[in-house]
Amino acid sequence: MSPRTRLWVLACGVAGVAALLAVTVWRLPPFGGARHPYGERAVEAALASRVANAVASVNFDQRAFDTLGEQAILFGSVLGTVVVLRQTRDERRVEPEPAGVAGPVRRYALIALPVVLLTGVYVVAHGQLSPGGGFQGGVVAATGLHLLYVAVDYRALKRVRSVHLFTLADAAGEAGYLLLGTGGLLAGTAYLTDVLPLGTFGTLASGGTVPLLNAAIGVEVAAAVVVLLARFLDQAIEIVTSGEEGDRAPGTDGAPGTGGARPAGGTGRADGADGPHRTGRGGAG
Amino acid sequence: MDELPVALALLLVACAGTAAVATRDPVRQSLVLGVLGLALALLFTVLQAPDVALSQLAVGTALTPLMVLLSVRKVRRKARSERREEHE
Amino acid sequence: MSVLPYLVAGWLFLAGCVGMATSRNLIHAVGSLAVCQSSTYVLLLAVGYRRGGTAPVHSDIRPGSRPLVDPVVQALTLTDVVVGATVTALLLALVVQVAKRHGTVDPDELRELRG
Amino acid sequence: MNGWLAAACALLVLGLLPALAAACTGPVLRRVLAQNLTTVLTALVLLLLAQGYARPAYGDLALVLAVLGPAGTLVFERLLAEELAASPARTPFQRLMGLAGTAAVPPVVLALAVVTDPGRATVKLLLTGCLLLAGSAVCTRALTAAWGR
Amino acid sequence: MTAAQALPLLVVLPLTGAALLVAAGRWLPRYAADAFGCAVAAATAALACLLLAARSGSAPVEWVGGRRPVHGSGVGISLVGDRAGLGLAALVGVLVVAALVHSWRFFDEPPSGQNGAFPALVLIFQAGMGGFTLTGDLFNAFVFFELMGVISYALTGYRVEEARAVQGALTFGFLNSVGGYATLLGIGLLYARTGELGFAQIGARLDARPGGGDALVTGALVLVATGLLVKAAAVPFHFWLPDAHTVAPSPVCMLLSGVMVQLGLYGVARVYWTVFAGPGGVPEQAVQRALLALGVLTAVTGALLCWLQRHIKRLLAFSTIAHTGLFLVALSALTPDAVSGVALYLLAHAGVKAALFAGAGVLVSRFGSVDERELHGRGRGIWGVAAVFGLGGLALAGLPPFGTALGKALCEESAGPAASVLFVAVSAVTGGAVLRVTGGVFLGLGGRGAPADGGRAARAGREQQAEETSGAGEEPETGVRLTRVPDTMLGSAAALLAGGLAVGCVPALWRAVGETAGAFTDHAGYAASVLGTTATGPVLSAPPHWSVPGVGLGLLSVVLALAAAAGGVRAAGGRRPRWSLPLRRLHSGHVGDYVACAMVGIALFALLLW
Repeated sequence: MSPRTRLWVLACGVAGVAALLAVTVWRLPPFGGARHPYGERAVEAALASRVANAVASVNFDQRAFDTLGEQAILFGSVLGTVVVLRQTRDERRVEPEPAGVAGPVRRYALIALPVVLLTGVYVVAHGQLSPGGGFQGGVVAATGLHLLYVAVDYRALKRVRSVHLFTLADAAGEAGYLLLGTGGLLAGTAYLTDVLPLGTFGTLASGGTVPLLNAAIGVEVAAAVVVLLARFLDQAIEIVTSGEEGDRAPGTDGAPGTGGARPAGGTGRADGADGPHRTGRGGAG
Repeated sequence: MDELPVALALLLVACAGTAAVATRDPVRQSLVLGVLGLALALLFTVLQAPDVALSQLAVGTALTPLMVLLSVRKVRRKARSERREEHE
Repeated sequence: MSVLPYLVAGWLFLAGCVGMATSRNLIHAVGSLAVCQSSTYVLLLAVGYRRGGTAPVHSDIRPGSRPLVDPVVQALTLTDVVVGATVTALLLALVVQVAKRHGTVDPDELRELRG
Repeated sequence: MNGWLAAACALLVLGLLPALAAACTGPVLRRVLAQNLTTVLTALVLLLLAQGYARPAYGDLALVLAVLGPAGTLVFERLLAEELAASPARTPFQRLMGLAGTAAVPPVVLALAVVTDPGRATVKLLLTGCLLLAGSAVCTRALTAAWGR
Repeated sequence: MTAAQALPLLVVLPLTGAALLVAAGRWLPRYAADAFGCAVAAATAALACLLLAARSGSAPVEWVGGRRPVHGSGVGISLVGDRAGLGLAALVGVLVVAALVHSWRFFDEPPSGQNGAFPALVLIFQAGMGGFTLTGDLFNAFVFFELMGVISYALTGYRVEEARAVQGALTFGFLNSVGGYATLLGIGLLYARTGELGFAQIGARLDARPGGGDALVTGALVLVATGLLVKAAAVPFHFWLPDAHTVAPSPVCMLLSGVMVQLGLYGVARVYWTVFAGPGGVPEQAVQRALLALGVLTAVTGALLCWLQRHIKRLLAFSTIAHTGLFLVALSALTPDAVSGVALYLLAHAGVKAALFAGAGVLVSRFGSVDERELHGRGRGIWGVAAVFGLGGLALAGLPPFGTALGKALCEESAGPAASVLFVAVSAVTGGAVLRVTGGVFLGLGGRGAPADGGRAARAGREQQAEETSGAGEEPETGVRLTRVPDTMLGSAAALLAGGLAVGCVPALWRAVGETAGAFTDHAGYAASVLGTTATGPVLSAPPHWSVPGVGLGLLSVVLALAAAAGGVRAAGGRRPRWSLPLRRLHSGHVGDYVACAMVGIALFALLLW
């Protein structure tokens, strides 16, 4: 379709869908109504199983099968990304260059790094008590690790990040969730039934399997995000195809992403990005 | 009056969403998407959904922009090298 | 006010779709898809809201002391946020490969798969 | 609707909406500065909301944003070095944005600290405040340094 | 362990297998990873078959997490092991095993350190499809819908070295995601109205509301069905399918075309009967009208474009679309008889279509091409593959005693005489296209399609070229070109074809399908079995069987298909008719076009339902 035709087709479609949504939405119960039968039952069930955060109870107990599917999506899409962003035959790796980062930024990052990781662990651990949980905390922790890339450089990140170990942790988190569910089967009831003692309301160990499932998700998410970003970072920094910028002689116009227009020196980083530069290595594929 | 925060947050989300679509350059769009993420987190908080707000913050502030910008960088590097090839 | 959140949800869905359909850059299209998806968050949470309610989290309130909003939609939205993030990642990975193999990320310039 | 919520609404209208507008227009440097400002303001609004709804648990949101927000801004600063360097010279407006991000934190946090009963909640609040201040200052500095080169 | 307790294992087993494969991917040698994947898939398939066979009395219902409802309202998710769900789970298992066996020597290049990546992805795919068939909860169905989606984008783009592959996977991802979000909006609307998420519970709440369905219910049906129709590739939501099938590795095509597309249809039917078929739902006539219109549009478009293709996998993809259209037309009768016809048709079609894709996979690996013109006459000698294509074409056309013929005959009976014309024509055209390929490629019949001569013809040719996808220059999926056809590939294709034949020859299966259809279309019965209340049993109809007119129409369409193939072979390489240009131009591989068309589709579907 030519852009013009597409626009017309789109206009018709959007008008139709807008009309549909408008007509439909007007029939909805008014915003803020008090009738939430499922929600009320869910809160009751959460309190009965001594989970303070009803959302965590829905996620990891009442509708834990949804979360099983959700973590399978995460696991599968990380695997898919690993497959899609793999290093192919016509590509090779180059060593990332060290990046010069302004001192205050580097100091900030090195101080903030443990704080972020702790925050992540806190958010995971208190998942069944206060807002938070495995997913949120896992992402926070994994993001925190990447402060190393953002504020130091890629080599610093690579030193502490073994993609292989994180892949293992990803799979272990996934398998852990699945296996925790079989506890119910072993006890002779349904899959994912909460068979552990419920503990005291409002403590870290309350809610039976809820904190365990929550922790499994936390591990999986944190590991999955690290693996995922590792693929993107590899592509953006290390992997080059023949004929791509990494191939040319050094010094023509600086590393990609930094451009050539900028005068060198100054107070900031010397050469802001971990662009590929020419090294003897390569041809790993 | 009690729902003024909700209405304002909705307004902010609608504006940010529209702006995110209207910003055609992916780099600039990723900045607006970051703001949209924050606006959504605010909306979720006033809708009394702190759990969701937290996950939106976790995903929207650093993770998504990092992925988008890394993709942009790879794409540009590729495009630039192809342009150079044509040029030569 | 009684339908405003729903209208905003519909608006975001349409805006995202328009963005995708008219996009000249696949990365921008992925961003538009994210906008499209945020409509589902808004709709679900708006459906679960209750006037004067507070979060169904009993870490700092006594059970039964205040009316609560619906925890179920919040759990659904959480799942949805995760789905959104992973789909974004996978699509961006594919865009990176498109750029590598086609040398462009403009959908108008992709000249395969016709007819 | 109590005073805290009203303050949150005011901050939303007077702070976040203009910041959104600034993030949607102009050169990249201005946009990144505006994004940074949005992060800080959002964290403050979240703190005010937590107080307004009488739910200290919501304070966790601000804490998470205080640690992740600067990380996000640094991502932009890191990966957009080229665009940032190409941005035209700093305008007073941009300087104002950089300042506003840092200057808005102490009044809000201190006001909240006064009304909070001393205890863990106060510690968390002050920690959030410190992280916000430090993050905002470092990000603004890094951004303007990128411009200076 | 009871049957009900075992239901979640159909999801859990393959997921655990995938986790182990990923964890051990670094150390496992290639063949061990393949063998392990096959074993887990086979075990899951066997479990599904066992549950299907062992069933007695009412369908097993499992409340995951042990959250059984009290007085009809609960907080858990139910898995319903009725025959339709378990049968599809078994079909999924069989096809997954076939695909893994077919891919035994496929894919020379797994990502480094991840030897088990392909089987692991396929296992997760199996889990997603299994969960989707069994779940009794609308949001849970969405989760598994997205799981299927995410994995299928990755599998479609598996061969990242190929420019087309990544583009096809990307458009697939966009269109499916938009559909999925529309579905989720619909789920939100239904939740707002009823406050429930289970199929049976939503249905019960809708029925309890005085005054019947209104605009909200209809709108919710439109939105929920959008995602499912995207998956089912109904025109105009179908654009992803030909692109994905053109580029996906053949074993993936076997899964996509064999069962994933049909799961979309299953979803539409399941949601309609459990949620919207009661007095509080959507009027029957409106649904009939909408499904019939979409079905006819889909069948005709699919058949026309199928005939016009030269890329063999794309041709097969359009034939899938055409058959989806036929299924929709048959379903639009909304009777148990129609459902049993569609079920048999679907089962047999899965076997035949998967076998054909397996055959196409052999061609790619052997010749590095799936272009009908380029391969002209080069297939002489690989008679096994020739037989698969020939028999597959005949089966698609509806040759008794293939199950496709039985299903088609039953569908014709329930859809009426006017629809019979459509069924005969569409199956003749799609079968004829496959037979044309067989004649040209394997028998060397007809001309090669000489290059056009003269300026005007050449210009016309170029114009044509711009709007078609050739199948030349494919990378062999095996890394190196095969010199002979591996037994695993041929064996899996033959077994699938035999399965398609068996559907038409086993009366016990027909009886089972007849009963299944009765229960499947029973709105109140489903709710009763899930919520544990009592209801009257479903209306039992006569089990499906062959009929004289059905066999006659089947033979007629085979004759027509042979005639069409003969005509097509003679005119091979000729210019494609001008009138088809706009239709072909619509399939532009452009994300924007596809999204715009999908929006029009939503509006159209809503209009038809109103």
